[in-house]
Amino acid sequence: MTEAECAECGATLDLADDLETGEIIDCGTCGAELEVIDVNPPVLDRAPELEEDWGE
Amino acid sequence: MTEAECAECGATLDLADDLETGEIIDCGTCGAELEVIDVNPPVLDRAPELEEDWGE
Amino acid sequence: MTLSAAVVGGSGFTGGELLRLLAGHPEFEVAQATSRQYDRKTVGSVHPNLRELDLRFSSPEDLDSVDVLFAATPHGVSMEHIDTFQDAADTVVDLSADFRLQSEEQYDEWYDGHVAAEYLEKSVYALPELTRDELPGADLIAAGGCNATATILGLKPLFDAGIMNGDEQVVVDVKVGSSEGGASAGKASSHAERSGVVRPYAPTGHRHEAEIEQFLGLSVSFTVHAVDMVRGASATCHVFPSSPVTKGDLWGAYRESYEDEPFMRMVAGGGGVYRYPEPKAVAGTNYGEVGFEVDPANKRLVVFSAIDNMMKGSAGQAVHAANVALGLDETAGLEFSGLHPVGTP
Amino acid sequence: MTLSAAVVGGSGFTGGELLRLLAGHPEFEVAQATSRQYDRKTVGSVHPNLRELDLRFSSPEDLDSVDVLFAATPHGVSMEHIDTFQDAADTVVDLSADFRLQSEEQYDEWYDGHVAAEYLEKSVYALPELTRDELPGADLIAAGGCNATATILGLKPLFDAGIMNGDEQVVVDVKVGSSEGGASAGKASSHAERSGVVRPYAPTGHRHEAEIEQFLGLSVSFTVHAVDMVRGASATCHVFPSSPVTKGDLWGAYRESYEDEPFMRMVAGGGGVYRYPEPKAVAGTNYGEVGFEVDPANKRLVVFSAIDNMMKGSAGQAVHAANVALGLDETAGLEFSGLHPVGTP
Amino acid sequence: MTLSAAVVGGSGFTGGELLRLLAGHPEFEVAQATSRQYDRKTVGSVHPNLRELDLRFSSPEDLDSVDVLFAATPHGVSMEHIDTFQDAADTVVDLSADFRLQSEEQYDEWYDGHVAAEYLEKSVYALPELTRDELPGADLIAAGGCNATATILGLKPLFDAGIMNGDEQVVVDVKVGSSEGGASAGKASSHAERSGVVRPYAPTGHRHEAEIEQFLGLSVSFTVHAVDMVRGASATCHVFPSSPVTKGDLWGAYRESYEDEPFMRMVAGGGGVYRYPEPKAVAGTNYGEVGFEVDPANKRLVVFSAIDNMMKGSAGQAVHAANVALGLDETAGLEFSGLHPVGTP
Amino acid sequence: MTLSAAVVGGSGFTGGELLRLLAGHPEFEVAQATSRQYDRKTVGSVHPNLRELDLRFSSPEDLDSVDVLFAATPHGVSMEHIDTFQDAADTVVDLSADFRLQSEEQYDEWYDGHVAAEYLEKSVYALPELTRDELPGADLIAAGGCNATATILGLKPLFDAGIMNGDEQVVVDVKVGSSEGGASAGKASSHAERSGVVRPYAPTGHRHEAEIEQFLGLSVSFTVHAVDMVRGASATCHVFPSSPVTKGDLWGAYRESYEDEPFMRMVAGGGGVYRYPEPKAVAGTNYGEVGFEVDPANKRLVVFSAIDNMMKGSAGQAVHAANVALGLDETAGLEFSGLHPVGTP
Ligand SMILES: NC(=O)c1ccc[n+]([C@@H]2O[C@H](COP(=O)([O-])OP(=O)(O)OC[C@H]3O[C@@H](n4cnc5c(N)ncnc54)[C@H](OP(=O)(O)O)[C@@H]3O)[C@@H](O)[C@H]2O)c1
Ligand SMILES: NC(=O)c1ccc[n+]([C@@H]2O[C@H](COP(=O)([O-])OP(=O)(O)OC[C@H]3O[C@@H](n4cnc5c(N)ncnc54)[C@H](OP(=O)(O)O)[C@@H]3O)[C@@H](O)[C@H]2O)c1
Ligand SMILES: NC(=O)c1ccc[n+]([C@@H]2O[C@H](COP(=O)([O-])OP(=O)(O)OC[C@H]3O[C@@H](n4cnc5c(N)ncnc54)[C@H](OP(=O)(O)O)[C@@H]3O)[C@@H](O)[C@H]2O)c1
Ligand SMILES: NC(=O)c1ccc[n+]([C@@H]2O[C@H](COP(=O)([O-])OP(=O)(O)OC[C@H]3O[C@@H](n4cnc5c(N)ncnc54)[C@H](OP(=O)(O)O)[C@@H]3O)[C@@H](O)[C@H]2O)c1
Ligand SMILES: [Zn+2]
Ligand SMILES: [Zn+2]
Repeated sequence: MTEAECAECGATLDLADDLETGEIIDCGTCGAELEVIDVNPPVLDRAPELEEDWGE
Repeated sequence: MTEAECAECGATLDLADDLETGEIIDCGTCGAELEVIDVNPPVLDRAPELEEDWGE
Repeated sequence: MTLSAAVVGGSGFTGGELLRLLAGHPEFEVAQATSRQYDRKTVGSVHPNLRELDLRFSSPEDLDSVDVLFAATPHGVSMEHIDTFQDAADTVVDLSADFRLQSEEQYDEWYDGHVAAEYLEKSVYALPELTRDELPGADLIAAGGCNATATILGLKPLFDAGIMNGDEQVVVDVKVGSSEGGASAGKASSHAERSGVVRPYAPTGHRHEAEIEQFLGLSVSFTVHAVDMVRGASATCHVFPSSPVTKGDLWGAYRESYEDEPFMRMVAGGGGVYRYPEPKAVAGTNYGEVGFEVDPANKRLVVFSAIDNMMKGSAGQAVHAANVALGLDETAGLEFSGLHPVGTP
Repeated sequence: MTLSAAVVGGSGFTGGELLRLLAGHPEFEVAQATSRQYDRKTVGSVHPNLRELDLRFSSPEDLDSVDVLFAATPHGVSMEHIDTFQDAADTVVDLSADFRLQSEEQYDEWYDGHVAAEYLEKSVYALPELTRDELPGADLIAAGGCNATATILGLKPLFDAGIMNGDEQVVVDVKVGSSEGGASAGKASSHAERSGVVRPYAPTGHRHEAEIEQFLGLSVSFTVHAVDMVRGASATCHVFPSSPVTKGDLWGAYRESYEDEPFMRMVAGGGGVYRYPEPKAVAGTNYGEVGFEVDPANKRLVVFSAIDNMMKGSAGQAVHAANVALGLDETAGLEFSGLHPVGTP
Repeated sequence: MTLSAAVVGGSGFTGGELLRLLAGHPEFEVAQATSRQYDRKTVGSVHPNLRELDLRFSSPEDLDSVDVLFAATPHGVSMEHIDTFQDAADTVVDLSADFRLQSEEQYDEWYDGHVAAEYLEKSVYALPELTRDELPGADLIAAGGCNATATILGLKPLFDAGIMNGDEQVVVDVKVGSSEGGASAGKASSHAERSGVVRPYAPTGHRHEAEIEQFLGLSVSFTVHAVDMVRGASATCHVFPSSPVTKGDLWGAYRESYEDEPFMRMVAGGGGVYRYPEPKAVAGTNYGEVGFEVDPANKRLVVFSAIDNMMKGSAGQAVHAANVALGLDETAGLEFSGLHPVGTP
Repeated sequence: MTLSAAVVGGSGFTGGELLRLLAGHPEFEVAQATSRQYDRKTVGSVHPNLRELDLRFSSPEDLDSVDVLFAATPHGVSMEHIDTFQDAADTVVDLSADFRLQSEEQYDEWYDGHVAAEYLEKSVYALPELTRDELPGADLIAAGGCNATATILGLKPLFDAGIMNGDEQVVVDVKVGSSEGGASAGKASSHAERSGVVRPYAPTGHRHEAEIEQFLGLSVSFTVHAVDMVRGASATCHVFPSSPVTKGDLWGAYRESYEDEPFMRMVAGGGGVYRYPEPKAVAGTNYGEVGFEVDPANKRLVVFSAIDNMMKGSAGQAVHAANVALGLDETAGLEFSGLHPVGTP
């Protein structure tokens, strides 16, 4: 397990070891979808939003 | 506490001591509304239904 | 003693319900929840009521070794993976129809061909009101169909008491909520189309007839309507018994069968607003409500029963059965008694 | 030619519906709407869809002289005032059960004693699909019960075609909306309690059985459930015919009976989201939808029918009958075809 | 005179509404309805309220030549096909956002790049309460956004009367039904997920702000919530005017602006159950309801407005505008006044 | 240790909720539930979810001596009986507005005259997120108003963090369910009229403004809408802060205030279907959800919060406060985490 900081809310995320670049995970605190930009050390950035997915 | 049998479902009801004739109570098992016909010993009979109370 | 549990199909509706129940269960600890679509995402991102659960979905390809594995996958998935499931866990509880019927012939009559038919006669149907004695120690437990459960619970006391013997004509008219269709909804299940319907979605030939026939030895005329609720299944059984029956006879029969059952409520007349079984009164709970009325003019009995399809009709029944199978307190993790008032759960 | 119309009970649910229909009707002009509670208030203060109508309620004590008087009052009111009504108008259309049955005996069997029984045999039942030939010139027209209407419309073609003769066993399982209870709702009809129910509100012995028996010569096992909608009645008739019937036979029968009916739609299978009758598809309209399916395994037919209880089931039926009775265009004022999508009307 | 009409996107929600309105319109005849998915299927197979319409969908590739073409397609489609549309019809009415804004700059600010920007300044916004004078003879008419329409109708009288000038702080809190999302619903719009929500679906930055700014010269703080209804948009505008206003001033302003408008109702206090604008009171109709209240303690006005998003908010507005553009009776085909009672349309 | 508890007003909505919570609470035993209307009837006859509770209502005239008395009566009842209540129990928790405000002046400004004003300054407001330190040992606890609670929970972190100081302009637009009106519903609350509404029921001047002002020192522009749900209150606070704030600042503020709170969830964007606070996600629970978004173009923050009015908004808050007051485990009896999916609870 490694750690990284959520780009949205600043919470600390526990990350799996086999994380891959480009993967999208969500923050357990704020739910933001985060893209893995780099793995060693891990860097996360906000993933592009898919507004249109979401009804209306 | 005295006991009486529900006229609807046959379950045994625990009755308060200060029960009065004419009072309506409901059975805890079947929910039937029962009228106290006599108090000593207690006798219960089905209370007249108020269908129209009940929507539609 | 804490038992570890896995839920395969944890992102689905009944899988989420299992996770909720297991997370709140005094004897279980959730070790794993699988999802292919949401692999690595938090469970709370799919099930907002489980945001407090510190768990991420993982792939069904990598199953942990656990004490109990619950499978909440579509029909056909469990039968394909049953050997893997049994390798991963001593006790497997399946929520699909894959192991509900006892013989390959029965299965073929109603479904499409079984790839693990050898398990059919070993599996135990989960409904404890029906199979309490067979559950202790069972390896493979098959939770019942929700509509079948509602119907069986409604009619069983009449068989127990000899009021029915299986030759009667019986019409079962069922009303169900949208969660019965699972999380992968099509156009007909969109809010705009599905709201407010009284939609005859299985006019005839519903597969749950098979389970009813297996357990009650009764062939029923079954019709299912979708109505505007999310949770709930309500079955109205119109029964034409061979000899006249009184309301008192019925109370006798139902009290005999259910008075000591921890999850059965009898509601048959009486006063107040809730005089007969009502799905919203049991929403979120493992309770089943049954009620009845006689119609002498038509030589008919009417039996009503109401359950939450996701609880007594699947996930709750599954946990209840696991409790019995593993010798735990029967009601552990299933104590929630429901809400009042409540809208359209 | 413009005919003047009065609505007694104009503040109620079906009274409001009559006002809406008459206000939009090319041949009618609304002269009066009565209410005791809202005397002198604007009609729009009760019925927000009628704010454009420049009319105030007046007392039922002072009836104007009009061409047609519609009475939308609770059971028992019309029979008391029928002479006054007939003095006020040449044609009286009553929406209550007071004049639906043809004899005092029938009435006494199902209701409580009639004070104007001499009118029973003179009155004509409003449903034009049943009584079109008797309506022209009728003085007293009795609109049918909504649940009876749904049932009769569903089963009538089977009688017309000789598939049924009245000896069959028939279970009718009905689902209805809250407007059936009228505007004076009690505790059981509050939003909090009534939302989301599948409430068996008439488990047995519903009075509409009388109308069905009168017109079809059939005794039915009738059970009515309240479900979460405001408008709509959906009847599912489970019929056990004496000899086997095919889906083709059914199509033949229903087309024969209804192909030329302006307000009947046949919906029986097919594709898309709406495959069987659906109350929300006819909400606000005078249409009735009927559909059917065969269940050879159980020697059963299932017939579905759906109406708007306030339209085809009362106010719409009343206006339709008045159109026929007065020689107007049958569909005048009743052209609204309904909405799609629509939620839970 | 009968005008021929085509609906491109006839299988969608607003396309279906257009077909319903045009089929019931005294001056129009529906010549064509397009759909790619349902090509050759009957219109009634998608829109159950239009089963009586004897028409099949055809491909948008083969457009007939008609008097008026209505386009009810997603954003971006009309701008691509506008030349074809104008070849097919003298009058084009577009329901999308493609031609609502007047300049390419505005469009680029809120949307993604326009491929037919030369039409932007020629098009006329459909809302007759705003543009009645520009509509006669217009070639290209752009129906407004539903949430923008609700807001503009609510605030316009305050500008007309000089109570607002565009510098005020205004919060607009909108509640909308699921039909706003159109017929191609995703997971978030399934019945199980979408039922019962109060979902902030556009917390900030909704594109309809652009239309409001264009017509009122006002920048608004806009937030949209999805609530449990299918039809309806309700906008609550919280306005902080620069000088104090009385309720009497407001009545004066709104009566001045709307007293002669055939489709505007003022509902602001009073008695009964319906005291302020209510979407269900206008469901299925082309009416807009507006109301208001003053809050001296907070130096605030509150303005409520309610429309049916599929009618006044799109298809009804489009037909209304076409009526004005073509010199027809303004209310032709739009007379339906709505239902009472009605559930959650 | 088991504490005895009484509920005065046990037949009402929040009274029933208290009974449910106390019956499932590890440290409480329900000794008494009062009702005048249902005196001697079983609690289960009114609250169908409590059929397992072996208890009958008794008269509020004869109060048992208990450890804790909860009063769930309409405004004005508790102040009249407060001495009797305090005689009967060491700890009194009142759910009405009678003891929420701290001074008679405040009370008179918003309500009608207090008959036991001497208790006002002694009582402690129940909301533990606000008053946790004052609760231990309190004799008289006043549970907050549901709409006030939703608002205060939403805005408090902004004050804690110095983002707000009380001078800001704030619009609070609230959406609530029908259970807020209690069990004695009038005509406007009937199912037919109340279904599907977006009804501005308190356009201005709602009394809960008083509590907000008392605790936050903030005057808010408050408007409340009734929407179609039974349980739930959702507050959208539109805030215009004096200096710009980023989403990161907000996360910092809310995490600081709520990260360790057992019943607060932060939901502010992210993926999935549930991206912002949603009443149905907390229905039946004591959780509060808060979320937020920034709108730089309008110099606005939008804060969303959602609670179950009968739980966090009253009965749950009351039990939570009692837990704190009596030194019990803070979450005891309040662990239910809610349902997914769920319709319109
Ligand atoms: N809903 C009810 O009321 C109800 C009642 C009684 C019985 N049941 C039965 O319970 C089962 C689950 O129903 P549901 O309503 O919960 O369905 P659902 O919501 O559609 O969920 C299905 C779950 O299975 C997973 N899944 C699908 N295909 C899979 C595969 N090939 N391998 C591994 N995982 C797979 C899905 O997740 P991913 O696709 O992300 O992997 C999802 O988590 C069904 O057999 C159903 O008949 C349901
Ligand atoms: N609702 C349905 O779906 C439906 C369907 C089929 C048939 N029906 C029948 O239609 C009739 C009306 O039903 P509804 O649902 O419209 O009822 P409702 O909403 O309760 O309205 C009853 C109306 O009658 C008036 N009224 C009551 N008592 C009266 C009296 N003694 N004298 C004069 N006016 C009186 C009431 O107004 P005031 O009290 O202000 O005078 C009110 O306008 C009933 O007979 C019902 O069985 C209803
Ligand atoms: N719904 C509302 O309340 C509302 C309110 C105001 C404005 N609007 C606007 O009205 C328009 C239609 O909305 P809606 O809700 O009716 O949408 P919808 O239900 O999704 O319908 C879209 C229609 O367009 C057709 N279509 C899609 N892509 C097409 C293409 N490339 N070429 C030709 N036809 C295409 C679809 O049919 P096929 O895919 O079968 O061809 C369908 O008939 C949108 O621009 C929307 O923003 C809607
Ligand atoms: N509903 C909510 O969401 C909510 C939220 C926050 C706060 N509150 C507050 O909680 C309190 C209760 O609200 P509710 O919604 O539960 O109301 P409710 O459903 O109307 O119940 C009121 C209860 O009080 C009893 N009662 C009424 N008058 C009484 C009297 N004079 N003496 C003794 N008992 C009396 C009633 O029973 P009998 O008439 O049979 O005696 C009933 O049990 C109110 O003060 C309300 O403002 C409610
Ligand atoms: Zn985060
Ligand atoms: Zn009993």
